[in-house]
Amino acid sequence: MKLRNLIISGSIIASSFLASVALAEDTIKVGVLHSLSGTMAISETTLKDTVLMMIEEQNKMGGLLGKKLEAVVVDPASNWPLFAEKTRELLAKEKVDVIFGCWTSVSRKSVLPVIEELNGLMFYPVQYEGEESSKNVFYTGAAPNQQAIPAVDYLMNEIGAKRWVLLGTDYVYPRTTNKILEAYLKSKGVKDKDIMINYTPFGHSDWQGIVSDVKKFGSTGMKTAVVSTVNGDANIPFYKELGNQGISAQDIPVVAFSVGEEELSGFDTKPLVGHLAAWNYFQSIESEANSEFIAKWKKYIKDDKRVTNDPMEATYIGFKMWAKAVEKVGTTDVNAVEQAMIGVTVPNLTGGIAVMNPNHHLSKPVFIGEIQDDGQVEVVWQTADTVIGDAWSDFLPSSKNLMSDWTPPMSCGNYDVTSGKCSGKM
Amino acid sequence: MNYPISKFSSPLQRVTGLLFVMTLYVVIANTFFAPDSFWHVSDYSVTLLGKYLCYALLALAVDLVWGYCGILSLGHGAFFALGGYAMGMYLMRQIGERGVYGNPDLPDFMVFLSWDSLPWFWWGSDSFVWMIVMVVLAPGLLAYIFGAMAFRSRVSGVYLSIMTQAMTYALLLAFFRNEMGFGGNNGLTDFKDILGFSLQSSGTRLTLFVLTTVFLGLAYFICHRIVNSKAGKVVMAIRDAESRTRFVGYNTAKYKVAIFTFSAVLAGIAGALYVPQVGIINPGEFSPINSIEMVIWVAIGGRGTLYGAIVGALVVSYAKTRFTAIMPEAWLFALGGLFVLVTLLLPKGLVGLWPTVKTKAQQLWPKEKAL
Amino acid sequence: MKAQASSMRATENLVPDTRHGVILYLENVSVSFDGFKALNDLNLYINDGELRCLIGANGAGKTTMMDVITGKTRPDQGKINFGQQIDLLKLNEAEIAQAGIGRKFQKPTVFEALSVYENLYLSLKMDKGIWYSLWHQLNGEQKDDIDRILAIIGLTEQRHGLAGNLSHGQKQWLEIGMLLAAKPRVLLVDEPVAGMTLQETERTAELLTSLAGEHSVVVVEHDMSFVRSIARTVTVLHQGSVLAEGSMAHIQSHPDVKRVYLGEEST
Amino acid sequence: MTLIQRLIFLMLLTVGLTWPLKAAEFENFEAAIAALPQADFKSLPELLAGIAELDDQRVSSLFVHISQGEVYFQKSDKRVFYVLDQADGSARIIDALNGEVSQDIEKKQLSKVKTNNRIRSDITQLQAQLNLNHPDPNIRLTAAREMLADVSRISDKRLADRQNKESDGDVADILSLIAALKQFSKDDAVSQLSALTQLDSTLEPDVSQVLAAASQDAEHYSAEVQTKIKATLANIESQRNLYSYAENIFFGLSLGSVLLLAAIGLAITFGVMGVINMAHGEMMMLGAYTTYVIQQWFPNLIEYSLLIAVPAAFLVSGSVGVIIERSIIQFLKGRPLETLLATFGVSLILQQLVRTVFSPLNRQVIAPEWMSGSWQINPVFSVTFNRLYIILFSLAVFFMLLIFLKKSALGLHVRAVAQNRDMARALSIRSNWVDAATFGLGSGIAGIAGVVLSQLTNVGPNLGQAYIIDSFLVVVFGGVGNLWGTLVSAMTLGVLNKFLEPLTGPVMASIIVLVGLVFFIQKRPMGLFPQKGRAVE
Repeated sequence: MKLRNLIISGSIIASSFLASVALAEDTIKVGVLHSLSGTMAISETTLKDTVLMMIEEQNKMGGLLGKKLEAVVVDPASNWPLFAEKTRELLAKEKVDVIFGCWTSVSRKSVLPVIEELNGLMFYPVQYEGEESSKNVFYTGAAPNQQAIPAVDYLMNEIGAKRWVLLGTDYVYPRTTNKILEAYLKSKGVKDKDIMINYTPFGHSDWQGIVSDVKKFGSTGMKTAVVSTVNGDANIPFYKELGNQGISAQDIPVVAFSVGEEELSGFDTKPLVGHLAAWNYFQSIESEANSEFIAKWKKYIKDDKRVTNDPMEATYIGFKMWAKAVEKVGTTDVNAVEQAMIGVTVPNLTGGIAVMNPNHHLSKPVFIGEIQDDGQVEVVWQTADTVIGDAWSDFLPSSKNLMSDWTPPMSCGNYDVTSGKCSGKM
Repeated sequence: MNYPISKFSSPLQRVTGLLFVMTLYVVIANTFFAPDSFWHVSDYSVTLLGKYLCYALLALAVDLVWGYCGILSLGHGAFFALGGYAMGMYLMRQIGERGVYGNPDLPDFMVFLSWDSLPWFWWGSDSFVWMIVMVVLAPGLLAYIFGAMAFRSRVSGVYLSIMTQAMTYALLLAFFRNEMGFGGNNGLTDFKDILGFSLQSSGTRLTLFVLTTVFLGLAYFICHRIVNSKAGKVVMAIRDAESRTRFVGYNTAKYKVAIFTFSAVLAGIAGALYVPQVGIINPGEFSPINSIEMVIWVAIGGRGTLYGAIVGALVVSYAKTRFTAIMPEAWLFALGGLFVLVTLLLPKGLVGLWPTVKTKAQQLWPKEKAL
Repeated sequence: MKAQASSMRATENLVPDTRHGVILYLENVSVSFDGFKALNDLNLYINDGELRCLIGANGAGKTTMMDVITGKTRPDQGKINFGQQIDLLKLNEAEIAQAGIGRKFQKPTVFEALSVYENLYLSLKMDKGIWYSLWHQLNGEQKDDIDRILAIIGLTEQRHGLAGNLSHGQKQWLEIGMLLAAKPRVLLVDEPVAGMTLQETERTAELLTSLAGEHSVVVVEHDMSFVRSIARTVTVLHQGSVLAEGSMAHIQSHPDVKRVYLGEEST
Repeated sequence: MTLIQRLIFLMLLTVGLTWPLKAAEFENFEAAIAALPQADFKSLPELLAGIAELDDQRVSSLFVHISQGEVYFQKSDKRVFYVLDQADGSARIIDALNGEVSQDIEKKQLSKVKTNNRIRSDITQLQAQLNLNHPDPNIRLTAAREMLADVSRISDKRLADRQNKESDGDVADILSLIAALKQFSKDDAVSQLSALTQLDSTLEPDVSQVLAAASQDAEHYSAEVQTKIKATLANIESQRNLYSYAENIFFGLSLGSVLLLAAIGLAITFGVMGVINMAHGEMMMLGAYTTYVIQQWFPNLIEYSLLIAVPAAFLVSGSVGVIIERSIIQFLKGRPLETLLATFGVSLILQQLVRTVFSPLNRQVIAPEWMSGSWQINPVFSVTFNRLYIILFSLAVFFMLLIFLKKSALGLHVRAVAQNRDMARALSIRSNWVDAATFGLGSGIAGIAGVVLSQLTNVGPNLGQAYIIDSFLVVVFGGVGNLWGTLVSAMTLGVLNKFLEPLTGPVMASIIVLVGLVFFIQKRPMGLFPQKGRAVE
């Protein structure tokens, strides 16, 4: 009996030895922290493949600083504490130089303390609620002002929407986005009774009642629009119900921030035609860089039907920027790369130039598109210029005084302009 | 499950002894050996081991009710999570002004949901003592109320299992709600320090790890005493023939409520120790799948033996860590296969394998054994 | 120790008052399951210290009667008293058992994962609260009790073996031993000799007869020769109520019994 | 234009019903078509308004094609074509001017005339004008309804003309509503009051909007009229409430029927065999993927795909079930809780298998035409076809299963084994075979549930997970081993959920139902319909 216990605890201890044996370092290690199983695998697997494709391409061009890039892929399995554990594994055990990863806000929040503690570097490629700026994270997805606000502007000015339904899954991103939108709409003179807010649980699949409520809300004669921050899995049943209850995009247009080409590829898009999506990238946008990227992707994934989407472009931009910054400073040292990142530019796939701002967010163009019956999204409107990602929303009372600037002398992610203090500094 | 434990008191000494040796070793190896030394145990490994041991404590709790009392709880994750939330609330308040919005009282998520003041149930959350009270009270009370209702009205078997599952599922949904005041889906995170010690320093980590082993050892000792006491025999009698036990004169509902509540408190303590080590607590811990996994640890280790539960938790967690790193695309095959094979081939779990191995070993190397 | 005190007090209050010589009163008891009347206005009195045999065809309500006395089934109407003053309908199974009514089931049920010794240990008459059980150690007197019972039931050698490994007959004996350990005032014994060898049956008959006097014993049995060998008073149940009661000879000559039994045999 | 008309017109403008102010002028259809390729989102509305003025047969079909997104022009010579995609992937290309099918033009050479929501909704309004005289009464009905939103768009004379000619009852009803609304907008109390009596019984939302607006307008509607308006509105409101009650019940039944389908297979494996099958959800997932595969294999038979998928899914999930039973569950007889663990392992394996074979992405399952749309019972109450069919289908499955278990030899054997395995074996029923068949049957029905779910939700590896807990709750609530209990419990939970939802929101509704269930089981530890008899204990 003693022996058995010994063997088991021995094997645990032995493995931790193995963990601590440092490997000879002749490659640059890139950590890939995307869920490959569990609920988020649907979205995140694609990003893992994108990073691998980028690494392969970079290696074909001779790697970085004369070294090959080596991907370290782990599976945090859509389990948030496991995200923290895997980050620690990547940084402490595998000693990766950079991590590309996370999709959900909670996974990012889970990873954040670890990555700050161990001074790692992470690129986060998904649109999110903002209200964050970490020294160790670069946010290449859209902040609310790069997606939600332009979309509402479009509906208000071009479509003439007067009544608003804000539908969301009950978690931080929709909550925050809707708070921002509510404040924004009110600042534009929309009354309380013309705003309906509704939250549903994750994976909500029975939309009959809510869609019927939306229909009633929209039958007052005033043009009604739905702003949807409904998350991934719940979207299909939602749109199906819309279609079945006969709500077309002409009656009540729905603009979604979480529905892109990839999600659409799993839909029967017939009932969706004309509904809107707001992103910083669409596959349908014609440019040389984009067609080249699409071709490369289809070849890499060996599937002619696979689509590209916004988080993939965000990953692409993040990767290119990181590579550029590393070349610039000639090292993968986190502090050096972090400083070098600010101001780095990379051409967008849709034309124009993406710039990394001192608040670790990108400047990007914003597109509004209508969903077509082939699952693609046709641009119907775009911002005249790129929009600077705003880490702290101006429409929330708690954050309107905060700003982020990681260049000296400020070097602070949440500087309070009224008190002149950098809150959260130890 | 024929384990006449009463005759062997030695597993107690073995398990506590091993825990002690391991703790001592980890402490020395982590503190005194150079990081590049072969003998060094990294902070990463310390935290990981600490996490495993929290799971082991949790498995112990599940085994106590399932293995000894026959109550298959598919809701122990709820008690674990409640203990975790109690700890998380305290840690959240310790952040104080260092939150991103610099609000001295309100946690960040409340600030950006524009709340003005703490909800009533956060009262006292900045006190360490209150936190300890809550770690025990929250899961204990829930288990007591649930148990008192269920066991009095003699809900048993699958009905009980499904009800515990419904309980944790309802809590999962409730904690997902942002209005609940527990941070919604994101839960509680970004902790800074505990009792003034930084959670990021390796000293604190090591202390937490040592504390976990101490609690595990203590819990093992108490559980061992319980199952070997007369009350423990009664509990086993309930498992095998509940109505007979009643006719012998025992109020079985009371015994079940007591053991269920005690087990929930253990699970809560495990949760409280887990949170500062992994740095986050969120509603995902309430997920029914998690609770099923706990049962599986016990089944794999060997139900009805306290050390089996510990072994099961360690082996499965370790396998998960390794598999997700070695074969990220296929680890579910391996894990699923493991579950199937163990239930099919090893009804007594891994520790049930031991007698066979011992006999084989004695046949092969009779002399070596004599040494 | 407060729990201990309170439960001791509870047990003390449960001493039956048998000044009228009757220990168990069942008056006008009816039970029905989905319209089927298992007990129909049953009246039965068991005297203190007597050995009573209950016979009756399948479905006559024998087991239901035991269920009703031990609290497993609640009657739709009627009164069940233990002694003059204890209303059994207000107590639950465990309390009834603690008050001194022991029961042996038709199918032997012992705690298979525990040893023979532990089975008896759990059955000893003592405070059965949790807190008390948690700290309890056997004292000399209790050990003697167990040893004595082990000798009576002939399982001294198997004392540390698991109860699950016993033979069918041995399990029956163990269960009787468990009853004895509880020192009950009333023993309800359901088909004690089913599956026993002739020798075992004889020993059981001896044992049950020796118990009467100190305890009241109610035996339900199909084996008529066994009943004849032990019975002083026999009660015949039919369709949930008492058909006849009296000595074995009286019963055998009773016209109703004849009619019912012959009538039933002919269908 | 009267003052009122002008007011309404202004009001409509402000609320954003975009009626083009300017219309381009064209000589003829050919000239208009030639202008199409140059148009962009801004100029297209004017251009279309201009086209609508033309008296040409071809206008209507042009509008239809534009709103379908089927209008293209050749990049080289700007000729305009309609491109109709065929089911086999090819396209029929038709010249917009002469309607001839062109054989020599590839779709690649063409470029699409882009439209957006605004243009499509313009077209709908323009079409309404044209379609009021359409020979098809259904199209006339839609057009008339569209008119109802703004009755000023149709002149009194044209309306009267139309009313005289109208043969269809439904359309005539709408037309008289239009007439009543027109009368209501007149500035004299008598006409207003007489119009109100006509508007009293209608549920058209457009009418109640006009009434609601009028009730705020003391200037044009006298106090007497106001009282009448309020009474009318209250009447409409109470009717609406009645229908929304009916709607809730329908939603509840439809949710209940989904729960029923998901749970009924479990009721068999769990209730009859005592196996806690955690892989039950994955059996549904397999059924849903079967639907996907069928649609991939027979792209021409989308309309029939579900009919093919039902037996196919039954076979696929059923045989997987049999394999699981033979390879795992039969070795776990009498250890029900351990079947939970083993089948949980199986569910992990199946999920990952699907992820490996089909990729982790959701797969697209197309809804056949007959499954989409809704049955408009009245203007405020409609029933979606897919939900309706699902309710009927789930009941059909339920009763077929019931009859099967009651009448067939296998059903008899299943029940015999469930009640007393040893006795059944003694009667030379091959209990092993019966077990495999039972498990296969339960799994097969789960597969059928998967086909239905593919019409409602995502077809992805996590599909099963979402339903497994609910399924168990339904079975336990109803009483294990009782199929009728499962039916009642599924429908009760569904309706309860839907009645709570408007009061508390969907999340709280689920929580309340769950907590209620926990309390219920304390009261009735064996569910709604407990199994009876001695054998239970």
